[in-house]
Amino acid sequence: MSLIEINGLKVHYPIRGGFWNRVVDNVKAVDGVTFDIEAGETYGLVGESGSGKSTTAKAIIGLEKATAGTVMYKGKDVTKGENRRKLDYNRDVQMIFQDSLSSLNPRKRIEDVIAEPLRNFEHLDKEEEKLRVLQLLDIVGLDADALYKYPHQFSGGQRQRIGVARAVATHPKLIIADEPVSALDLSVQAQVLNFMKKIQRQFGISYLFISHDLGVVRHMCKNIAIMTRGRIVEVGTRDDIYNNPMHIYTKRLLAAIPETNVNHREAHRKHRLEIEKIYQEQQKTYYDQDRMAFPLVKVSPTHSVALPPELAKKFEQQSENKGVNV
Amino acid sequence: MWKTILRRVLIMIPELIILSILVFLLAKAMPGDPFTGSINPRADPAQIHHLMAIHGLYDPWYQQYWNWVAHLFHGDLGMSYEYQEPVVDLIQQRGANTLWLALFTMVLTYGIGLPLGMYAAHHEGKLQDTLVRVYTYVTMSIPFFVVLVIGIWIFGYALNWFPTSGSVSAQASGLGGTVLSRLDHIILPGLLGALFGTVNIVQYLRSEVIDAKHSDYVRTARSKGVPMKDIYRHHIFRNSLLPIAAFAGYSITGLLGGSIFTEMVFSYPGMGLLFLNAINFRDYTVITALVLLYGFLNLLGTLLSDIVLSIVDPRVRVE
Amino acid sequence: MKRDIEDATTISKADLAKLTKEANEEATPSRLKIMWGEFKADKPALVSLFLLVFFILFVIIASEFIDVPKMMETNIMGYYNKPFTPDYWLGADAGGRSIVKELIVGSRNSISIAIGLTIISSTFGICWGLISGYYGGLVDLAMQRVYDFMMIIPMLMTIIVIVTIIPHYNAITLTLILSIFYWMGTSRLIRSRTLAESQKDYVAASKTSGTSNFKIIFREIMPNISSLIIVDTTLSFAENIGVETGLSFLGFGLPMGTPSLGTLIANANDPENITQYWWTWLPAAIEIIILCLSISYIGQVMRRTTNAAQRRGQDQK
Amino acid sequence: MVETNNDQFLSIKNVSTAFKINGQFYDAVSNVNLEVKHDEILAIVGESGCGKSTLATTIMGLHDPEETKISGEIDFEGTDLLKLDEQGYNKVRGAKIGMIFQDPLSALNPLKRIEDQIQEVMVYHTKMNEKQRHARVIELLNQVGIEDPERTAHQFPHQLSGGMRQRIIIAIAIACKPDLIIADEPTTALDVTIQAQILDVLRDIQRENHAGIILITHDLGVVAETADRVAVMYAGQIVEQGTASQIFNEPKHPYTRSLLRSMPQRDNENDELYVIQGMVPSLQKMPKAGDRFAPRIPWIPASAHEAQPKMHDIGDNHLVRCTCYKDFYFPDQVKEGAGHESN
Amino acid sequence: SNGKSSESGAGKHVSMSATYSGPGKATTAGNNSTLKIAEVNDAPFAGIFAPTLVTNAEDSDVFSPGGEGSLFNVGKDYKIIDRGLANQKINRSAKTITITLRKDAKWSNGAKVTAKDVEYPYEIIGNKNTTSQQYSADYAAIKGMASYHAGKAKTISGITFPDGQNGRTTVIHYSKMSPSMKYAGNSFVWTTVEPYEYYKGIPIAKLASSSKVRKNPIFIGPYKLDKVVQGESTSWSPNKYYYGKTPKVKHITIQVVSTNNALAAFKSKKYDFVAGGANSVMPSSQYPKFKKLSDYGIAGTPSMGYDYFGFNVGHMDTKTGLNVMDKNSKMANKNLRRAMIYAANVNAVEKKFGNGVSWQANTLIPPAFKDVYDAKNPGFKYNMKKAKSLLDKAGYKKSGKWRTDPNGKKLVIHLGAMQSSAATEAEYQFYLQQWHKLGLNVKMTGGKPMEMNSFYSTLQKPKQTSIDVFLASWSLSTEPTPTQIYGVDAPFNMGHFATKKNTALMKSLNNNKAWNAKYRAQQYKKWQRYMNSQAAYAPESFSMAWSPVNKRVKGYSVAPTNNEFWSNLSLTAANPK
Ligand SMILES: Nc1ncnc2c1ncn2[C@@H]1O[C@H](COP(=O)(O)OP(=O)(O)OP(=O)(O)O)[C@@H](O)[C@H]1O
Ligand SMILES: Nc1ncnc2c1ncn2[C@@H]1O[C@H](COP(=O)(O)OP(=O)(O)OP(=O)(O)O)[C@@H](O)[C@H]1O
Ligand SMILES: [Mg+2]
Ligand SMILES: [Mg+2]
Repeated sequence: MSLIEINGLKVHYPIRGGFWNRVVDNVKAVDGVTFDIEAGETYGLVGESGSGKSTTAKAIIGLEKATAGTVMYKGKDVTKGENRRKLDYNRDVQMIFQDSLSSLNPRKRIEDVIAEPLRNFEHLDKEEEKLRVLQLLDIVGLDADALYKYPHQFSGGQRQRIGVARAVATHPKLIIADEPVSALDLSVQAQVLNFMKKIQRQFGISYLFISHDLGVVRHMCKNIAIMTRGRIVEVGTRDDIYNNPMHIYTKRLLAAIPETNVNHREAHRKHRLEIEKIYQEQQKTYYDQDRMAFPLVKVSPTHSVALPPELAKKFEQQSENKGVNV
Repeated sequence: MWKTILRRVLIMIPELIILSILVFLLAKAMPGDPFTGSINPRADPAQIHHLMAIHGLYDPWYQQYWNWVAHLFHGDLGMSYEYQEPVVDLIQQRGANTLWLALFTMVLTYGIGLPLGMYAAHHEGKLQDTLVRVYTYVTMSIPFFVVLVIGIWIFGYALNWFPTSGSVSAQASGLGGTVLSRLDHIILPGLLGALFGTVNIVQYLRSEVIDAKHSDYVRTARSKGVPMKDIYRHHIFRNSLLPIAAFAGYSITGLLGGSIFTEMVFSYPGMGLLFLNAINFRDYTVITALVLLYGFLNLLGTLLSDIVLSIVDPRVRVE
Repeated sequence: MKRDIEDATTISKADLAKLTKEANEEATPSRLKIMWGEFKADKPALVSLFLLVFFILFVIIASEFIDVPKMMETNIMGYYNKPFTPDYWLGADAGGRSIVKELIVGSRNSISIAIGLTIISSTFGICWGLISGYYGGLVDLAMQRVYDFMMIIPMLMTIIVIVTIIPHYNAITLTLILSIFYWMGTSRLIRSRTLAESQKDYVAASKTSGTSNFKIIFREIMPNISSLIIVDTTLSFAENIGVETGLSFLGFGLPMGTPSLGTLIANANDPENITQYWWTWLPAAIEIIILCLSISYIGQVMRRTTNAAQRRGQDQK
Repeated sequence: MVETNNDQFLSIKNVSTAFKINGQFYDAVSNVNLEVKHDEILAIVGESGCGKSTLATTIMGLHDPEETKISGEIDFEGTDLLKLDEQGYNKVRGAKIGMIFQDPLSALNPLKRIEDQIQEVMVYHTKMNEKQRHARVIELLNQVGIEDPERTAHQFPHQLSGGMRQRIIIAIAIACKPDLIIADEPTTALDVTIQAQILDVLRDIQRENHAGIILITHDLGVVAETADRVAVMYAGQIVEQGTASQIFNEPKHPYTRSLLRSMPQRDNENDELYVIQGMVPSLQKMPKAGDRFAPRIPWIPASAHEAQPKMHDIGDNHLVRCTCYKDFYFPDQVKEGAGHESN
Repeated sequence: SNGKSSESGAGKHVSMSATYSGPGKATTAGNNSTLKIAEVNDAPFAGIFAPTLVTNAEDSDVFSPGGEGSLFNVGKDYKIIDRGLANQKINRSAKTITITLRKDAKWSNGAKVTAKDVEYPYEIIGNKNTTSQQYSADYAAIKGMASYHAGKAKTISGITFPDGQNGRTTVIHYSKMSPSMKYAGNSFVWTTVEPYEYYKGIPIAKLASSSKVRKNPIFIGPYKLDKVVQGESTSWSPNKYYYGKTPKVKHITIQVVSTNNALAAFKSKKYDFVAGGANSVMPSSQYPKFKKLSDYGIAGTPSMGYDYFGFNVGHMDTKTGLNVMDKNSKMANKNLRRAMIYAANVNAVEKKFGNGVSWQANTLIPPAFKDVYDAKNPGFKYNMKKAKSLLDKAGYKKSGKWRTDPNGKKLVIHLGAMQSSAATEAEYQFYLQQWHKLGLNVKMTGGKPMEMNSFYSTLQKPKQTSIDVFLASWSLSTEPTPTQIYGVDAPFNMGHFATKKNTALMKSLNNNKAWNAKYRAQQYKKWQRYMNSQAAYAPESFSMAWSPVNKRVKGYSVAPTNNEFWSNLSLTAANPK
């Protein structure tokens, strides 16, 4: 059984307008997202800016109210507040944020930052608590002298590791990492990614890893979902996505990744422009009249794509399994 | 745009209604009545009761309120008991005086405050800047009325440069003479008021200009090869003046509040002085009308600010 | 799972004392200390601070030794006694009352009102702003309507009307009345900062750590805007000293017989008094100016301190 | 690749820029030598805080003279920019050198229409009339790939998306067909797809105008895709310089090599990423002498470093600072398995 | 302006001349210039010119060059004499008064003054919907007035015009006659005219707000109004239709100046003198400073008002409208009251603050009324010993710090007084201290002086216990009959003092015998002595009505007999010197 199952999740923000300031429309930030995360895996969520990645993450963890859909955890729907409380859900699911500075309260010492979830979920005495904090610091490779310092006294990479320490404090089963390294320099990014992997190995944590950097995602994740305009357009293993992208959007995204091999850059560029051309041409077919993606269709046991109806029919006939519908 | 304004106006209505009820009840709760106070040796108390009855002062409050509102819609704010005159007329006379003074003060305030604030910001950190800031600190630390009193003493009495009471000289004749005389009467209070008003503007503008000076779009303009003085003109001032422009509407509140002090010290027959007198005479109709009017003006001020802001700032402009 | 953490690290209970010591050595000084350091670096501000603290203490203690009803008794023989005489260091007012004593007791009264007003209105304004800004949505909308309404009320006029209504008003009722009208500025400031602050990830982090809203508001967000609160409170304290004096000047402040800086300065509403009996009002006016100046000076220093802190905050190290 | 004609029109000689911090001047850029030719893209890479932007703004002459101390020579088409007065500089800025900034939202005046902001640069550097300027604005907007130029010209910055805004900034920078375009992290705030488009636009423009471009970035991918020549900066100094293929195919300096190695790549999917130990010292703590990168490769003996590291030409204009590159090896390359874990 | 002091009442006071004439001769330049008069008042004037509708002194003051509509000239003691706008003839047996206008009486717009103009004020005052506050019970003595006042009759039947409405004669028929009718300011005969023709068509209820009353009023006096700046100033020039002496000064302006600014304004020579004449209310505290102004002389006359102590000794029966004394009230004991006055040491206060223009009063009739004022009355000279013994005798024994009432119960007395200046505040405190010395626990009602409105609304309640003793002032009209304040049915009898003897004494002031001036004066003095013996109301202070007058002014006189105040003025220079 999966650790957590997200089913048809929708988050709509009302747009107010008109004379009486009524709700005239919705921003469909997340519009029917379905995927499962297995225990101990890193699940990648990729998409361009504004595609609804963060909103999905927030809805899963309960920071944002879901408009529709369910998030099943231990057989209960945790989009409901009382279920979250009953399950101590926020002890099992933690979050790492993109902006390490803003995610650490600048007025709190590191000890208090890391101890915050401990104080809420595990009622340790003062000594035990301090010990735990020290241990956590050690795990993320920080010295004990960090204990009474303030967040701004650390570098971006160190801060991000403090964020990891806080997230790990309550032995979570799942950590949602929303672009944990996109604000970091290359070498620092490597540091944080290494730690995340290490901790995962040690504690068997699952990650929902959100990023728009396909290089990083490839490095981190086994399963990947590509999102655009609030919907998932393609889900699959790393191999499926990188070697056999089927949705036009995925292809375009992959083509846009800068190639570090200088020698092929003209070829790469040509390839990208070709894809771009195809994308412009086929946009109409790959999205419905509301410019939304179509429902997902299973093209292989691990690989689902939001194909246009004509193409989808082909695959539906091939596989007895129905596509995971939105 | 018009819709936004209209919506704002609609929101104003309940605020005005609540304000009017509040004001009315407060006025009613004041001790004494407008007639008993005027202890005329020949006034007959029976006559006073009679007058109270005529004016409906024995009715329950909601009925009095309702009557008052009904009259309000006919542009009738009632009669001033003290002045034996329709409140509307009274406020028209006094309101004009206050309006002139307020307008003049405002013109002076901005006329002095804007250059001063820019000057300080332009010379950020230098002696000139320090001097301006010392001026703002000191002015801010002296209560307004102390400045008024000292001002009237020095320039009104000791130096005898300006008249010390009234809004126009009794001797002034002709249109030109009257206008000049009126101006003569508001120069000193206007200047003193402006002395105070500028403090906010100077501080605000100074920090706005300094912020703008270090902003990215100024850097962009510099990289375009625009000379600094043109950058000041086209970018920095323009962008810094925006919040100030919006501030103008809100400053009405301050001006009106200050008018009570100014008019008292300068015996300037405006609405502020009228209010103080009305309080002493328990002239309810005048009190209610004035508080309501001032509230309404405050409301207009905020509305004005919002509108100005939505006109000058494309970011909040609503199509 | 608990064992996992211990497994993954070599740190055990035995190391606790040693590590704590290490940490303590490297501990960053608290903000209070930083602020204090900032004051020490700025001599005029330090002088202002001492002056203010000393003055407030002096006034409070000294006025304990003054028999106020007796002091307020008239001695018509001392009518406008000149200053610098043995009985009247700073002269006397129309009632033959010693200006020095009135000044001391008056300062105590005025400062108490200002302090009371600042505490009440700031506390209210801060809570209002925090709650309104944190919850947002409908709560915010409703609270903003109230705020809007309060803003359009002509404050001075309404206060005057209320003061004339209340039959037996005194320093406390006056403070309460004033408090009704002096929280809005603070609340607006706090609200807008809270609004910005609640968007920050550390709030989200606290929520996901299971911290209650109440705690988030007062333990997480409030400390972060504490510099703003301190600066605002200091500056409004300076402003609030002026409020009472203004009302007293108009004749609607403290009742006669309760000395205050305002009633003393109100002696200056007669141009003749200004020059001839200058000692009746000038000391109070000077005192207010000095008080307000030093308070705003202190406020400025605090503002600078917090700015520096922000700059430091952006540094990597 | 385009033929580069060999006329160097910008040569930066021994430029240092120091900032005043607590009354003392500290070098943020020290002794930088660079050349830019027509039709070429010179990329400057390096981690955050190494002085890339400082160098760019030094070329543009945008530093506050009271807060900075600049020395050296910036020879631009025969004149030393550093000797120009404000008036003289204003003739160069915008006209001959255009600059593109990182944050496209704050770099545009929120209260001015796009059209006015683009026109402004022409007002000061051309004799075009209003009509001609408008025509040019439309032309420029087309050039940077904006679909509905007439409409966009009348809009305000907040009404545009990040990618569009960045295009506007580019339009401003190229409005007067400058010889040199300095692009300071033009795509960092953007998505990959938009980033690719912007880079395309930049390259097209360069071809059209025969301009030289200084492209500042910390994204090695971007460099690899676009740059003709690359300068790698570390702690205010250039540590390696060469053509793109020299830098990516045969990196020499330990810093360059470490950087390339810490990138997640197809072939290290399941490995640990390489981590450069330690951190860049802050300006005040920068060592005055010696190799600035030495503390971060402690396993290389001090003897391998030069006392006063110099740039060495190792052939084909491939420049490397310090001789240590000769002795450099990664720690895991000797002792198998025992990977060095940085702090 | 002489500094000599004289004794009148219980205190010393300056005696000043009612007239002032600056040095030098009047010049044409002077007379052609503008006479600048200050109306010292803290509020703008309301701007009602219509003697029947005026409610405050400022309005009368600023319109006074217009003659205030006065019908009669007055002589000594404000007795009505001939040669004014009209003459008055009293016919006691027919119970009529005949008012005959002079032949050349004209309004400032040239219209004739008619008999209807004499009658019209009665219609305004008595009208059911009037805004006038002048109606009082005495007017009911005019036949037909009661039913007109009740709205039952359209006209007042008791006022007739023997030679027609446009003639010169008006006859008023009374149901009873009073000797007070001989004096201006009595409450039977209204002593001004109103221009009926001019006002015709304006409902009486709307008269006060009409522009004919406020903006373009017409006058019968020496000057006509050129301009009125509402609330601030009036400007005048000679009225060519004036029947009397031609005025010499060509322009007059009267401008409002606040009390606080007055001295400074005079110092900078902005004004020639203060408006109000015999009613001027310049504060006594400023007198010494004004006296020091070298370019100004001081002229004044005893004021018609006085300050008094009142004691709450009863209540008003709301059914009968009569005041009733309560034997058990706290202040019922007259020795307690007398002791308090004796102990108050008013003299000390007045010496300190009165500056000689306000002084301790000895009776309840001010010295302005020379004939009836009891100058010999000793009043309540400070005598603490006597005060103490009075209390001891009456059984107010000390128990601890304070005296108790004769029954041994705790006694706390509340003083009610109005907020005013710092000096009056000091005064109240001083009285409290004096009473504390006497052993009485006297406190201020509410702990502080009361705001004027609360003060009067408390006192005028039919029954109240929050004020036991109060300080108030009263101003008489030019006719001194005291029934409106001390009468058994008088609402202003706020201490509710009512004895048979008082009623009888006051009746005797205006009974048939009182047509004899000597008898009347004698009864007045008797009444004054009686009031002091009861001490339910006790005199506090008298004062002078005075004004600084600039050196350039000649012919300034506020003597009551100067019926041509304005025409007698002339100027020696073009500006105040
Ligand atoms: N509170 C909100 N009210 C209205 N719209 C919102 C709100 N929050 C997010 N949105 C909109 O929802 C969409 C998805 O936002 P989200 O932050 O989830 O995107 P994202 O994929 O995380 O983008 P990024 O890569 O920029 O972080 C965006 O179009 C955004 O404008
Ligand atoms: N005005 C200034 N005053 C003092 N120090 C400054 C100033 N501007 C930059 N610095 C410092 O100079 C160094 C170089 O800064 P610069 O902005 O050039 O780096 P960068 O390479 O552009 O970094 P990034 O990739 O973050 O943009 C940094 O350590 C920075 O802190
Ligand atoms: Mg996001
Ligand atoms: Mg940079």
